[in-house]
Amino acid sequence: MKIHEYQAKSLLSEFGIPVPQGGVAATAAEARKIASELGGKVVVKAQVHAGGRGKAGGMKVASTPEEAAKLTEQMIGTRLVTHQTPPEGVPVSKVLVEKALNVEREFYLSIVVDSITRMPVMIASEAGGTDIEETALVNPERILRAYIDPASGFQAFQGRNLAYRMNLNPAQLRPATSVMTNLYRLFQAKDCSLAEINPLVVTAEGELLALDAKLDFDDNALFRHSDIEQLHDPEQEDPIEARAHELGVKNYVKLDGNIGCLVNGAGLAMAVIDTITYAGGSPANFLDIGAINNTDRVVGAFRVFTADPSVKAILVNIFGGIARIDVIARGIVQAHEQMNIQLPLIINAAGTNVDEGKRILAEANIDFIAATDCYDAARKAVAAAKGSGGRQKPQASGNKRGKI
Amino acid sequence: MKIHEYQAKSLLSEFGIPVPQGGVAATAAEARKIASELGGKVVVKAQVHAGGRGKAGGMKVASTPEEAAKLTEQMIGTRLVTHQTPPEGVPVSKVLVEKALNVEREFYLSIVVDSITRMPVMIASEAGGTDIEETALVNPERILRAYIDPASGFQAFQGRNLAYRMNLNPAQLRPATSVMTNLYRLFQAKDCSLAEINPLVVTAEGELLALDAKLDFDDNALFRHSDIEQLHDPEQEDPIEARAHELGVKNYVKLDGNIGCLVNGAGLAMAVIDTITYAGGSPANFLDIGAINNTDRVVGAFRVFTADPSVKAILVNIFGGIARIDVIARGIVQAHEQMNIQLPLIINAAGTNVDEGKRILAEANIDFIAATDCYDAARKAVAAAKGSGGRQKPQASGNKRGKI
Amino acid sequence: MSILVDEKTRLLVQGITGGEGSFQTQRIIEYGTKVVAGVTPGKGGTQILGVNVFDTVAAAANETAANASIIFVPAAFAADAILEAADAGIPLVVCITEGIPVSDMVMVHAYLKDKPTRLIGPNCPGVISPGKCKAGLMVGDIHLPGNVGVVSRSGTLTYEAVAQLTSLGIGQSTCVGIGGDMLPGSTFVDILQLFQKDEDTEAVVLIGEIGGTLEQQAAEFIKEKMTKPVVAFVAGATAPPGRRMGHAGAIISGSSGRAQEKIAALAAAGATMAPTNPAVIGLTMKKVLDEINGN
Amino acid sequence: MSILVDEKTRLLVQGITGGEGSFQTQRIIEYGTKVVAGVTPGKGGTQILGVNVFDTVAAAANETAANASIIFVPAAFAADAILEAADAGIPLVVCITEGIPVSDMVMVHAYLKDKPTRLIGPNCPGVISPGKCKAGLMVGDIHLPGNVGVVSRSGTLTYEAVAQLTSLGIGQSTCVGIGGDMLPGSTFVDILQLFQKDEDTEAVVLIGEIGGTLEQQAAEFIKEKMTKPVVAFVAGATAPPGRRMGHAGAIISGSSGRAQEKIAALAAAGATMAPTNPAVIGLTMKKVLDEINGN
Repeated sequence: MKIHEYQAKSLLSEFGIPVPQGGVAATAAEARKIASELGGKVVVKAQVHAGGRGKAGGMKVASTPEEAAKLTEQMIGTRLVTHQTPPEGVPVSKVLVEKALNVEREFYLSIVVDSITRMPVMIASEAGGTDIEETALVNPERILRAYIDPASGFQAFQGRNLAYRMNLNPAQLRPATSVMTNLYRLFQAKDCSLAEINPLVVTAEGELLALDAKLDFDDNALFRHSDIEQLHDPEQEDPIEARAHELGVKNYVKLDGNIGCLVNGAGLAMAVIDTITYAGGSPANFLDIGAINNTDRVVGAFRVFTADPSVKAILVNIFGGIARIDVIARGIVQAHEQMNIQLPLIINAAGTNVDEGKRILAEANIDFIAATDCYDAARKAVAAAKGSGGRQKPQASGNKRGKI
Repeated sequence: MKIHEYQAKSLLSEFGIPVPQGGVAATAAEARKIASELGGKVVVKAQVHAGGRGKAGGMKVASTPEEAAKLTEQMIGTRLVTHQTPPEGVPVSKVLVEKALNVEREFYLSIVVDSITRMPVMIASEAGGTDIEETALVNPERILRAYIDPASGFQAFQGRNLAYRMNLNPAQLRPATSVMTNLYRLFQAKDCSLAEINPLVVTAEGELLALDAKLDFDDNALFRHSDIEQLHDPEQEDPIEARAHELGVKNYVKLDGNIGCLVNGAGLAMAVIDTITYAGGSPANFLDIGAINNTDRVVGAFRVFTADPSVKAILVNIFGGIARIDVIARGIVQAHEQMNIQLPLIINAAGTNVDEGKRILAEANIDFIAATDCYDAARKAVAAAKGSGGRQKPQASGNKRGKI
Repeated sequence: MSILVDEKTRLLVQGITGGEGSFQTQRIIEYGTKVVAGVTPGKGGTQILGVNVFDTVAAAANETAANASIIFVPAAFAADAILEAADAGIPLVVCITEGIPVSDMVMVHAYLKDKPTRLIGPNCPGVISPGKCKAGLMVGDIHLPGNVGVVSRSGTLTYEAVAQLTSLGIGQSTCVGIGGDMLPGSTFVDILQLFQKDEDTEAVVLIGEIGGTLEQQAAEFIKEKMTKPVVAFVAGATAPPGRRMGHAGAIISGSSGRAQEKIAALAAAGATMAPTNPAVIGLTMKKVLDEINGN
Repeated sequence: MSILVDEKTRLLVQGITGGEGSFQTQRIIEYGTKVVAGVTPGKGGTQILGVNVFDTVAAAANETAANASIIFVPAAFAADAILEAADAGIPLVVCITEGIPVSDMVMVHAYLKDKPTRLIGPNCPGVISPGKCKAGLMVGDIHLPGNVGVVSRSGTLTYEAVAQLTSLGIGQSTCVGIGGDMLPGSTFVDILQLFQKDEDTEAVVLIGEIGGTLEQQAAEFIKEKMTKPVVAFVAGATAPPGRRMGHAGAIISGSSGRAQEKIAALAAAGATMAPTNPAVIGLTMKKVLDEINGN
């Protein structure tokens, strides 16, 4: 789960990491008030779940409270498009108004879990700021790592070693170590999947502060962090994904094609979208229906397909192991009862209770195109999506059309 | 560092461990008020840093608030003598007034650090209550242990295993596990050296509560627990030990003999008290002066000796390694300048700057008996302590008496 | 022979009285697996599906000499269940549970480091040695006893591959789902090592996916140590970076974890890559076996 | 030969610029020990006593090839200093610092478990191989090069014993203070193992005290593995139970840790017990050596 910068900074602050003075505003008036309280130059920062704001106009300096109000007015209610957002951008509902700093140096700091050592790792670099990804590629030796033994936690000496190798000056060894120690405490306490400060800055006055911060959380651990769960902002999600999650379709990722995919198993779902692409088509989504024994998620998935105007055909690919084909079939029938589905439907199914599934679909008189394997299904779905043009039923072509 | 039962229970409660309802009282009126608020039978428990209160009359049941007040009046201001206190007992300044429970079963639970595995260990027994020490000797198989990997902490399964082996009933598996988990959290968070609940009781109503509790803390870790340090009650200490600690003589233990010992090094100090005993005498204390480079602790030690009426002779045994004999000598001179010391003084000293030390004592004209080694010193101290009778100077007998 | 589980496996089921646990246990018993005990705290002394239930794994292991455990307990309690099994000395633990927090698994790995217990999963379909023992969710009847080992991060994709193998008459020695999590208990390398040593395994199917570097590590092992042929397939070549594809471990972050790099590494290590269509994994293995056997 | 430290020891001093650190370093250098670096965070690039100071142990070890470290940093930071040395790959760490919290040492032991670093101390006088290298606080000139190893939980009691040995003409191979804490980095057994292997050590003096079971473990090792004679002394036979005798580890709790049991165990294991008077430890060893040499 992602949260906004202002929320992340409030958590950093709670864990003893210095952040710039500032406040969050949803209106021009609020921004004016904050800016005048701060005094001097301020920075107005659009609060969106995406990086690359600076280059996209989502971060601007204001010299007066009036200017801060004006900038806020211009940002709020718009959609910000950065290299990390979908083409339509993400909505800006709040801005963070912060005192402008005299930045002298920019560092990078983050914690993730390393899958090879199976330990958290503190990643640090002297080359902080917007170009950290390039640095990682071009000068990987400038990216420093300290692995954190879970038995002992992050140790002060690791902080000093990193700070020393980042060429921080002696007076900054201790505050930098303290920032790292506290960032690890936060990472642990709140089950972060990423805790990133970029840039961590040293000001002309010698202060060390988190100028920007990003905290992502382990979805699987949210059950023990209701405080974090409350920070969730569904506005920042793709509306179709948000709708899918509301409908209980958790493993759903919106893609930019036109074939809706309902698959059981994440690996198989990935293979299906690969296969569609190789067959010359383009999937509208990744969807792992999971191991289900009720029909609601199937109906939910069909609801998502019909709500998504880009979907021109639906491909159902189920290998019945844990999931039972009869349950899937019943879900498909219920979906057709509840919705007016005019999209061509391609089904490749095998495994547990497949005959019962066939019987159910036949009894309900559902139109669909049967496929012999995953590639056959993909090929037929691509053809159907092209043929259908819009929301019309596909006409029998060379396809083996089944009615059961 | 030790704390009172009522303080320990307040910490347990803070960490989510159920304790009986109650309150602490320093006067009969306070006790009456608490008892009437609690209603029904109450237990009045003297708050002292020592076990064995029950058998010593420090724990009594009152049926009415009036009775509670009366019992409180009888206890406050007295000294309680138990098998764990010195013969003169410890003062009672407060009582804990608690709601009486219908106890059905009594269990034992504690955490200490195990020196062999170098891990904390949860110790549990079905045979809780006052006889736990006997159980440990007679039926050691009834004492259960679960070692706690510091990397993972105390795990719920360990709690279930212990609870199962303690024959708790199924409904109590979860609350017992929760008590253990929370006790470990407390042990860790506050740097306990001992966290003990004895007895942990199950009431007739099926509730699990800590009926009595003892928390000791690692003195070396108090620097990071100012909240715990504030709970220190110097009244409960031996007044001479308290005086010693005030004077900066930290490694001081009061014993019941009459030879005051000033030694550097804990091992040597132990050997010196052993040697005094073997020589037929009796040490008044264990005192490790430590590796010192100032004279204050020496003066402090002499102040403790002169304040202790049982001390009849002083034995100084110093092996100058880190500690320098000249510093010790200067301390002895200063002590004689500041106090009227009439006790026989036996010195066995060797090592760093011994000649300078001799010169200093000689110049200051300090009377003392020189010894050739530790056993010789002990023998002479025993003779001197016997000979001196009271606070008189020893007379030359067969002893080689030195003046330098 | 086979790896991990066989006729001698005495399986204990943690979470046997739960919905999923009892449903799957029934099918596991039906397959012929010796289920010797179940564990559900607080339900010790009862029976379910003819299996005795114990309060703790220690008590169950003590009474039944169980030598493997399968875990169906909810995610919030699963890490504790793994540790409980390891502490009781169970040598093989198969954790089916999906959705265990990453920090719990960091702790589990630290705890297991010096212990002899092997963990398979979590978030996995389990292990089957066809005809001998099933400690997992897979449908038994698509499997055929034989000499091809299968190891995979994905459940249904494995079923696909196994069904293809079986329909081509190619049996399996053991099929292992290592699971789709970021920090699996056993990696491809761990399982390849076992297959390499196993006399009854002639060739191996490896099914990988995007995210992490398990496939690259496998490639290195195949290159250096593996003498048996490996057929490999990697899913997710067209997945967008930065999005989690269902599995916690299936996410391309930064430059690492892309399918293209995994495919290149495996191919360079000498694995035979199944083409981009998962429907031909079986056929690819058939060709490899035919070549070995001189057909 | 000798154990732990010798002519090849290249010592690094953590906390070299502190009062105690610099005072002791001066005496260590005077004894002839090669002090190759000092470490004080924030003082990198300076010099003290002719020794270069670095900000981190890693940087110091990298530049100077230090192979041992002695730690004088305050108790609150000492655990971190031990870990820093271990992380930098220093094979021998001698921690002088007294008063480290027990929970810090629990963590240190967990961290060191799989690492090759040997820790001596904390709360110890250090190690000396007379005539070769001193990494500790002991007064150098009471020592004499020779063939008796000394290992002890107590500092000044060791000086007593060493002074006696030296005055009787009995030299020492190495003298090791394992420290008076409850959780010492190295135990009697660890050091006895080294002495047993060391060609230049003919016999060993072991000085124990009340509290814990280190002496009992030593007795077991002496009985099972030790072929060299051991003279032992245990302090605290008259100490009252439940009171801490200066050392954190010197406390009799319950039935364990009493001197009588330790003495009995050591005697039963074949160690020659020095009588209750510490003044005759040297003489006891002399008798043992005379017997060996047929005098």
